[in-house]
Amino acid sequence: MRRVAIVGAGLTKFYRNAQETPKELAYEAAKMALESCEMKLSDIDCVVNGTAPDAFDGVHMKGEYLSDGSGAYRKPYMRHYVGGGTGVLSPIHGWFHVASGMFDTCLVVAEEKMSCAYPHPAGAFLTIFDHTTEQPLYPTLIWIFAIEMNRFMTTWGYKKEDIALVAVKNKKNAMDHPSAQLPGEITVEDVLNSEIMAWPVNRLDISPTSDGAAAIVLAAEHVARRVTEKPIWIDGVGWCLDTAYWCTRDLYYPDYVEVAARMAYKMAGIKEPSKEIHVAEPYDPFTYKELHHIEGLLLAPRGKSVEMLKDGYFNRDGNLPTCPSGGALGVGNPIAATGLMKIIEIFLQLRGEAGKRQVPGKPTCGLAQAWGDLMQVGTVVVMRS
Amino acid sequence: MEITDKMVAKTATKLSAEDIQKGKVLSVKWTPKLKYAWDNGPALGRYLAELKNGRIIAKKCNKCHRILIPPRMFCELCWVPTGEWVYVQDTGIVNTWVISYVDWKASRLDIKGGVRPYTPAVIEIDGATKGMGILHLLNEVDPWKIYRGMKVKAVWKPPEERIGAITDIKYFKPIE
Amino acid sequence: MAKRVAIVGIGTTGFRATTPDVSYRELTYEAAMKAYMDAGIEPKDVDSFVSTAEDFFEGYSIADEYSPDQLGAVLKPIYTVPGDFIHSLASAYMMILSGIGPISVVQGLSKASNMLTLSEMVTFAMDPIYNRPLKESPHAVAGLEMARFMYETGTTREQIAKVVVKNKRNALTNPYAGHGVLIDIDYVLNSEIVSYPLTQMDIAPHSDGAVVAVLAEEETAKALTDKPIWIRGIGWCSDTPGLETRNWGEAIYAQIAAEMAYKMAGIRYPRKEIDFAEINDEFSYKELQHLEAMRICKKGEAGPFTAMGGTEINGEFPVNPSGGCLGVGNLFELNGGHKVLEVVRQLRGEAGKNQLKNVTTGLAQSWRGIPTTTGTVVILSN
Amino acid sequence: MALIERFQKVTDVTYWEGQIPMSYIYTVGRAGEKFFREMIDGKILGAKCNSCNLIYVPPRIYCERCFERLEGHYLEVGTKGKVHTFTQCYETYEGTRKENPSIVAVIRIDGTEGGFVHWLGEVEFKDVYIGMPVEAVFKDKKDREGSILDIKYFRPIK
Repeated sequence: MRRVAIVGAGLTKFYRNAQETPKELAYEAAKMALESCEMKLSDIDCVVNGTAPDAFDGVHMKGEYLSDGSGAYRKPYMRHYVGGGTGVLSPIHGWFHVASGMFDTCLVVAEEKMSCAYPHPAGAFLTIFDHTTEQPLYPTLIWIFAIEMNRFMTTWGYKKEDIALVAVKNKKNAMDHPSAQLPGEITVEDVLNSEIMAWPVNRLDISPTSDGAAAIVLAAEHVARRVTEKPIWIDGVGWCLDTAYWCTRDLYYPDYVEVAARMAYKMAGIKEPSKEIHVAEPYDPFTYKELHHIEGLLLAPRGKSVEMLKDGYFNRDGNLPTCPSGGALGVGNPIAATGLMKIIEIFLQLRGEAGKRQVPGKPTCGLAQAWGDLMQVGTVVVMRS
Repeated sequence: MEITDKMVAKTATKLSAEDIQKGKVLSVKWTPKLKYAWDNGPALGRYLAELKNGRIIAKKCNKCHRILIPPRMFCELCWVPTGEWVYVQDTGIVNTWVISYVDWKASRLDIKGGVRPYTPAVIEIDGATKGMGILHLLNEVDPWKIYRGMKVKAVWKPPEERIGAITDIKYFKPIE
Repeated sequence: MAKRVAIVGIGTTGFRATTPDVSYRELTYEAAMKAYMDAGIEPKDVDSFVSTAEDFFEGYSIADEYSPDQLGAVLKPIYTVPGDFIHSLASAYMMILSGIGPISVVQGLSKASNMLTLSEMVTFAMDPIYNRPLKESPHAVAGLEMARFMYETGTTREQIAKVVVKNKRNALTNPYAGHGVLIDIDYVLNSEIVSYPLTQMDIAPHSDGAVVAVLAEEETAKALTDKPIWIRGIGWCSDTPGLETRNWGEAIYAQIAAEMAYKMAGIRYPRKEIDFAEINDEFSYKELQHLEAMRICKKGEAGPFTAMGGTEINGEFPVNPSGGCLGVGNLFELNGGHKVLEVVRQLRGEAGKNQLKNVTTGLAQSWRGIPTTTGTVVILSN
Repeated sequence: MALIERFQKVTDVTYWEGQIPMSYIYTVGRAGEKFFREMIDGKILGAKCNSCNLIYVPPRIYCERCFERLEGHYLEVGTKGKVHTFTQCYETYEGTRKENPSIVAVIRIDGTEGGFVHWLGEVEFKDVYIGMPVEAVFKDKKDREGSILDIKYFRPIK
């Protein structure tokens, strides 16, 4: 197994409605990633693409459609997905390409253009449910989030006003992110008073639907050392899927995240994650999800994450900053691109290039995580400078 | 700092929904017809047929002894073919639930106009192994008075209206 | 490359136009059970899984959700490649080489019969701005490509029809194939024109089925089986997706993918060093176009070579002894899976009446169908 | 076999019908916006990549081969080209049989690597050949709306 580094990154702005076609969004991110490490398309050996359901962009076999914008012209090119976990699976999939010795460089592109879908992008989530036993009830994605949030709250006695702090923290962090779609200074009351979507989920508990793309360049060690002085190493990867029979699982705890995290920690040689990880980007499509995931990642004891949140433990200047980027809640959530945005945030934090968002203390080990499908996917990447 | 600086550059163009819908920028419309008939197979086929009869059927794994609902031809955990069919009750308890003010298209329900919020729940079915639940709707209950562990019972459509579908159960309602 | 990887088990349901008695779950479960038995393993022994699925072929958004259960992959590393089965095979191959673990499983499925609006779904893959508004059938794209291929190579309509006759006949003696039949060239030439010069018989009808393959790293492979089928070379490539700028006469994607696989396998003269091939023939002319792209035939040679019987089961270079997509059925993202299955059966000497003599190296190639320019190649040896 | 039981009677076999009920509106993008605005004026735009020395029609913001940015390199390419390949299609996109088959062609716009997949008109199918010079026929200006269908078809140059 060869050591693989992230050497370049690119990210478009995230908007509710972007004018660019999905191909153009992918190009903007990919081009920026190449320029950031002064590489040309001809320096790239292979391309991987992460993008979630075709029902957003509205093109069947969306990976094929996106290939030229992703820089795949006449190159080995492969798409992968695991729903919302796709963005963090993307560097994992790219990592195989390089770690296996098959390729020296890999361009990883993630894109989502959700605004194409009408009457609302949320409609595309109807068809993630079992077509025979669940879809006839016309479920929506918010239902399963609310169902899970309710179970999470009931188990630990968490309160909505405490969980709302996640939105306050992330939207504030996003004010320093140039790509952010929904940054802002809000209060817990704003979250609680925002309209109810599906109790216990209010409007401000939810990340927006977005258009956007992200890209990174991966390189084998000998190439990485040549192109940059600050390679960021992918030292641990983990991913897994739980059963699709989601109603048979106890939703209070994300086993799928823990299994994925343990796999990544083992590979990275991490024994005490809460001490060894300096900065984390857990997936936060909904407020409670960040806490749910922090517990699953073993970064907080079960049932203790809210207390730690209230103590400022996860703030940008806290003991373990989480979502210093602003996360999906603040920066926006073009599904696959969000996961890769989180990878890019850790990349910048470990390089000390996160500008106003830089967490103090010169972090050297960070983690990004995403989640998806019917509350069943965990994808985790551990990175070191 | 270079990458962060570049992100400030124009990489995408912000539009409003009106810009698109009112033609300020050009666009193309398309409504695909994406229709399917999915083979039920023996497990779901029997499940739906029994729903038409007003009964809920599950299947047992002879290895872990779980009684599985919805029924399946194999146990996804033991990974062996499942054994006998088991009728379970049309009652259960609420595991977790939602009070939804939106429908699947994210359109808001007219709550002020008197529309009752949707109250979907995971319902653990009596007779199946504890923790085995299905997604269904609750009704005939004040949405704000639903609680974990609440006992509920299926309200069936009249036999002549049943077609062999999960919606042959209209919803679940509380029982005392 | 330090480690070698082999296919140590493979299972299938076979391929039929419809499979009304089982759901997609049971279809995969059956193929997986056979594959695990073939490899002598249980799912708990598997280190990683890859499934192959495209949303609108399955009728789900993010179809990967429904992949772990029927493979025994719950809470295991698994993800989905919306590509060809051979893409997934390459992923599994790379996972093994990356040290994720010595055993990896690849799954592919076709429930094509469950798609009621198939033509519309394929149209939905076209560019929404420049192509779709014309509302032309995806088969027009095949017609355009076939016409240009014939123009550039001088291949005749009769030579192309011979592909159909050969493949559908081969399928008759393949128990897994769903569309075998004895017809002659005239029958093909006189069948209804769909998009000139493409006729109804030039188009592979679709089939349902599943294939699951078990891959293992060298040491494990040798412990598990005395008939490992080694992956010697693998390649995949996407040309431009745009209809406006693509090369309409040649299959560049197949050429680049094959050269990548040849390089890995150390093959310089494919026609000599490879014994037979299973090649994508979703449309009859595609078999010839792909043969030429992969240097098995020179440009313009594939047609006459086929007409002379060079690609028959007893020919100089047998192509699609299984019956190909034309005889087995178009399986969409599973097409590569069927090709790999057939190459493995041949190399193990398990191909029954269609068994080729003294074969040691075979090539499986696939293409992702209209409107794509994406292809995959894998070279296997016993 | 893999299942302990299977359907024993064909009358027990059932299926469940459903659909993916979505609609879409696609913005034509940055390059498309320029292209179609010019098309309303009866002009066809391409984009030139100077490093690869080729012209894309329709124009793109990027060269897919070298990733150079092509915005700022848009140019008019005229409305004439040649038939690169052609077909006569008897099937609708819904998979049903057409009453009147259409002639569909790939038209390479002269001097470019690109062009159109579009219809041929004012010509009999038997008279079409690869290499045939053709030109774009636009809809009446008042009917143009910035779509690929603003070109009615291509016709042979007499």
